[in-house]
Amino acid sequence: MSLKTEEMILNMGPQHPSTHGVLRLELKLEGEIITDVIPHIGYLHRCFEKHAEAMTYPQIIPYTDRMDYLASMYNEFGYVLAVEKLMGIEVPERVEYIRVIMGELQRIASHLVALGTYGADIGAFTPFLFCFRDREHILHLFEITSGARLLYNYIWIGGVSHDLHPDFLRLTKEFVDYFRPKVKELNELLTFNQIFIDRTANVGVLPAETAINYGITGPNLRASGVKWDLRKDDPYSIYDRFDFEIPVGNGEKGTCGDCWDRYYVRVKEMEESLKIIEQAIEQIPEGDVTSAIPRRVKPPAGQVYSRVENPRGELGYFIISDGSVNPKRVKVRAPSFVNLEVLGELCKGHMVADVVAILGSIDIVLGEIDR
Amino acid sequence: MMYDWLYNLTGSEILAAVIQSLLPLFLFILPFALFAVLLERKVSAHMQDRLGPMRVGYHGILQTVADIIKLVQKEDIIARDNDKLFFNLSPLIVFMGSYAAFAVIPFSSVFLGSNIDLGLIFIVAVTGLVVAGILMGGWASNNKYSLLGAMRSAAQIISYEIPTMMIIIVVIMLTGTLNLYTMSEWQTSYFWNWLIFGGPGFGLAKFILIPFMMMSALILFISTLAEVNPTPFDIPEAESELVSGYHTEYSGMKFAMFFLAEYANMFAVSAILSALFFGGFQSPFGYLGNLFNVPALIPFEQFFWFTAKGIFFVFVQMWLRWTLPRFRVDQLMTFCWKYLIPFAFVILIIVGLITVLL
Amino acid sequence: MGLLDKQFTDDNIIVTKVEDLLNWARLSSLWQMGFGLACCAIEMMATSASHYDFDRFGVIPRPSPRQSDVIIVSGTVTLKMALRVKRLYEQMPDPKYVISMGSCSNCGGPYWEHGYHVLKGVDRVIPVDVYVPGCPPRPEALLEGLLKLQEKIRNESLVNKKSA
Amino acid sequence: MKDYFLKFWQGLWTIAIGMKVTFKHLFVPAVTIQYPTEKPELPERERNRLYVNMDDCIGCLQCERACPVDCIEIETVKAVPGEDLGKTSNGKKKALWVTKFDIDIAKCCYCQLCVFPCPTECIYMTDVYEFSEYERDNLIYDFVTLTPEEREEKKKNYEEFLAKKEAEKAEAARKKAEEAAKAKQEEKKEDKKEETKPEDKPKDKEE
Amino acid sequence: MKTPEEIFEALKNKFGEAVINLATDQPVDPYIEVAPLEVDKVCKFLFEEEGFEFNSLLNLSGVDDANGEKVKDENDNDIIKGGTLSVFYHLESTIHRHKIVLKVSTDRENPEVSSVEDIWRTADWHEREAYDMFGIKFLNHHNLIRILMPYDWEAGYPLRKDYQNPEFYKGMKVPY
Repeated sequence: MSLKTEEMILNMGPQHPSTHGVLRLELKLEGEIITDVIPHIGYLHRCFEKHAEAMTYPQIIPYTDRMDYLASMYNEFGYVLAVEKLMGIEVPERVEYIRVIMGELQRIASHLVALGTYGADIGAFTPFLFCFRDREHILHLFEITSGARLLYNYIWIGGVSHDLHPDFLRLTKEFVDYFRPKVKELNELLTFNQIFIDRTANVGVLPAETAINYGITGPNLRASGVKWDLRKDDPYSIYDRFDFEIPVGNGEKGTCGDCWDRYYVRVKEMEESLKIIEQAIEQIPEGDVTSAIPRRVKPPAGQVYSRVENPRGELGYFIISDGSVNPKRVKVRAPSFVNLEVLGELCKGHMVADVVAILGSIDIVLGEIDR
Repeated sequence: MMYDWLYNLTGSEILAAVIQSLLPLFLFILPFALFAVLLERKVSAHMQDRLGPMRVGYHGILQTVADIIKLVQKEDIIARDNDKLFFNLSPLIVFMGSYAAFAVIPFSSVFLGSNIDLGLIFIVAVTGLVVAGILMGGWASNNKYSLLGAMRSAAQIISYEIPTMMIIIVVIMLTGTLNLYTMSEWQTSYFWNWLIFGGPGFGLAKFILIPFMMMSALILFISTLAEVNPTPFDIPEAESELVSGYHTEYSGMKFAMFFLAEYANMFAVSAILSALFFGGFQSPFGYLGNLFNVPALIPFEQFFWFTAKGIFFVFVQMWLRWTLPRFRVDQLMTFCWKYLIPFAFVILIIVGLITVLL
Repeated sequence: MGLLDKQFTDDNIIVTKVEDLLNWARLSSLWQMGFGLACCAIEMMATSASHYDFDRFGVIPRPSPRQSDVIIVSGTVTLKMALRVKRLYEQMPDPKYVISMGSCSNCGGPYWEHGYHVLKGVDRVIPVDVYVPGCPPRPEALLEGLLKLQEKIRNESLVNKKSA
Repeated sequence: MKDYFLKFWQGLWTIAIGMKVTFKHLFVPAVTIQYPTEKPELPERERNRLYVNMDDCIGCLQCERACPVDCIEIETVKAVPGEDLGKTSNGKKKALWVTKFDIDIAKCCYCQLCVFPCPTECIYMTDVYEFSEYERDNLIYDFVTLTPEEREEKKKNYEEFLAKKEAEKAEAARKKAEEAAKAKQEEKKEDKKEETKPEDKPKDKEE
Repeated sequence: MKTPEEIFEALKNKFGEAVINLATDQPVDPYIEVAPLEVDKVCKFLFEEEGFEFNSLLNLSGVDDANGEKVKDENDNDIIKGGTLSVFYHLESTIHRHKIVLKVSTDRENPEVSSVEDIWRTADWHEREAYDMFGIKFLNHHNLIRILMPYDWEAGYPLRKDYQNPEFYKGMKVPY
């Protein structure tokens, strides 16, 4: 006599402690086991592309900040590279170094939030607060230079808005030395904790081929063993001058490409970013940062697709300009938008608690998904 | 003791018995629960390099008083298609279940709820009642998350009662009595006479027993902890998965009852553990009363040592709560069935052999 | 308000004394509903982190609307989300307050002109008690908004409800 | 069997390390800044509330054009030649009365794009962050230093000035038209004598 | 590593008139124009062919070319009649490390493009977004519904240049 179990639909609704913002997951459950997950997005659709068509090129930069609000320095970096590629502007050396330092600091800050909220999703609340405490130091660095804590409008087309603060380099050096033991402490507290390993190893395994077919990029792709990082494979700006490794998941605690690998790749990436920042601080030349900023930005008619390695994956800007001051169309290839599609496939056969673990490990930001 | 004194004060047995069993509740446990909420927030704050409640009274002392008065003012929402009877009954049963356990725990040689011989069995039975309350609450809130939370908590509490029972049998084998009061008396005052160090009296048995007693104390602590749902085991009200488990739909005073019941349970667990293994109200270094031969001082000293041990174990629970991530439901079950029960079983057999041979 | 729905006729000493106590209790334990929408949610999380510590004011993030007193609308309220915000507000038990945090929830913020999917201000859906400007507001600005809300609760009176 | 005990031992060991970390942090002093009592000192490039120093503002509308959110509304009135509007701090002569300059700080996205193009640097961002309100409308700041009557009066006397100029222009035009008409009458008198093309002359007069 | 010209030659002689031309006039990257209803065959070929193996679709974006003529409709807001909507495909091969851009243009009145969803799974949401924003219907897409806008939004397709805001949506005033 087979027990007739009727499928239960559970809505992890737009307001839920662990959906990283406003994402609705429609889970089809058999008891606790999940048969299907359908993500519903669009709860934070703020019409970025419509705004981009109504603004001049420099005025779009504050809006690019608000797309992936955890890594806004890198959004500006990507957008500005695209426009400079279209207009063929050469940027002074000092600006390139400032952009790399700011980008890597932003990568550490974004990973800290990702790891902190991931710990909170699994249940450990203390690492969440440790990560935010360390992140405050980075926010202070951004604040003394650009004036804002979270959304900066700092990197402009052809340069940066302010030169570095006089004691910025000293404070960054201090931060790098302060932060290395803190990563070790985070590892002790969470990464190698047996309960955490049980909760994340062999959960949500993403094989390499499906990752590439789904267009997954960033730490999620590298955790599945594919060594693909735009800073090395399609170098932009001056990343080819620094030597740093690309951490790749190798199934240390479970199969390769599971939640634990995605988490651990981000921890090692933070250490790599620290190395880049140290090298950049030594080699930064002097010079004027606002010399190459054009008075009026009026690119020639044409289209460009340029991409950068955002902390969440490959962030691409596709800009079509018709020669006037406003762009005709700006399409953003948001990494989280593409990474979220694979959630349905990853969660089949897992339990409700695992959906939270898998969603946390993909590390999505809703501002970027809904644009 | 307290009962006779109350008896000749009031003249009727029933009144004396009622007052005697109510005393631990109002005099000690309710104020302790209020204090424990504040202690939890302060401990968790300082563990996370922050300060915790500061602005309400000096260093946040009145914080929980403010919480309770605010919860009294809150609107008591009962949704239209809730199961009214069970919805209102559930917090009462959970509150009752966790507070009834204190009737049997000896606070000090003089001050004791009710000195019944079946102490331990009564405690296990009453904490079993909490499961019924949680199931009622989960079912009656007519909310998918609460139902999931209630199902999980039923599985968890019932399966963790088995290791608790096994360890209690081990303790009974050694002490020969179920009555908590005689058990505390038996472990006389100096700490090497405590059961965790093999109980009073010298001899080969005591030294062989020590490792097993430590293991069984650990297992008892873990399994009674699992019945009270702090973080490593807080699957029923898993904040990040099930919104807040079975008490999602509760607001106002009903939620306050769940809230206080949880903290009372925390103290109950640590009181049982200290009564069984750490000599209940016995002081580790003998009594000042005997030193200055003022016998009236002893009950107060015992009461002090009892609360000191209780608060220490409550602190250990909070310490665990703010460090460890959360189990998944099936891992919780495998941990209980594949690790705790086999270990408890092995200890049961070995201690049985020791008591028979030596 | 739950237990005290009865109408009071006039202000006498007992009422004002009890009133201060009730107001003090309500304002010193405002349980916030953990409800973040966009960039302001990150600043709200930073406020409850170690550097600025919401817990000092007695504010705990509660996951479910049933146990929360104040809903901090932090981020852009889009049309699709506005219905949910309204339902969440209705699910909260009665003495409830709303802090609208950030330009987007104050009046649509940077998206007021071309945002076809953005609700121009959360006050079109739920009544707002305190508007905290900023994009995103600093954690101290949010704390100052909370202090303003506490001031408002302090001089609320039982007799004429929600007069302040 | 071996990994059964190994996992049990590893579980206990890693939990113990984790607890050591949190216990160590019990004695680390808290990093909290107690906001209402100790206010943090902010860096000087801080970007919070906008402030406009009105006596430097020459009403050039640069900031209004640069703002992506269009939250600055400015109305200016040309000054009547006789009036003296005083000088800006760096000595530039002011020519426009600014009768309306309000910034809707609720809409502002604090991006500082308006500060850079300002020729006299009169609009800049202060580090005041405590300005939350109970009413949404108090967030619309009006920076003009003139009282409302003065603004009306400025507008009024500019209209009068315009009207006066119109009147003069109209008069001048009328005078010119009369001379032209007189000149035409003399020509007509001579033409009547010579009687050449009569039909095109009336056409000129009608234009 | 194949240059766009080689790819264009290979496609030209494989598909003939389905592949229209290789536009290299505008700055930065050249793109190949493909007929709208054959785009899935071209992409299948590019995905499986030995020398190409474009195994990752970077980006699929709808564009409103707004090249129709402006005309006033009944309540005097201008509507673009005629003209085309186009879709850009950015493909890349992680094996050979080369990239190519395809462009497809359909007419504005009933835009139809065949879906590439079964070749690259990531195209599923990109196409739904293009449908949601521009109204481009992707043939045999398994679940073509709106993705960003509310599911019951009937006030047209927002990213078209001639989009007008509806006055009310479920009792909430939309314009400021």
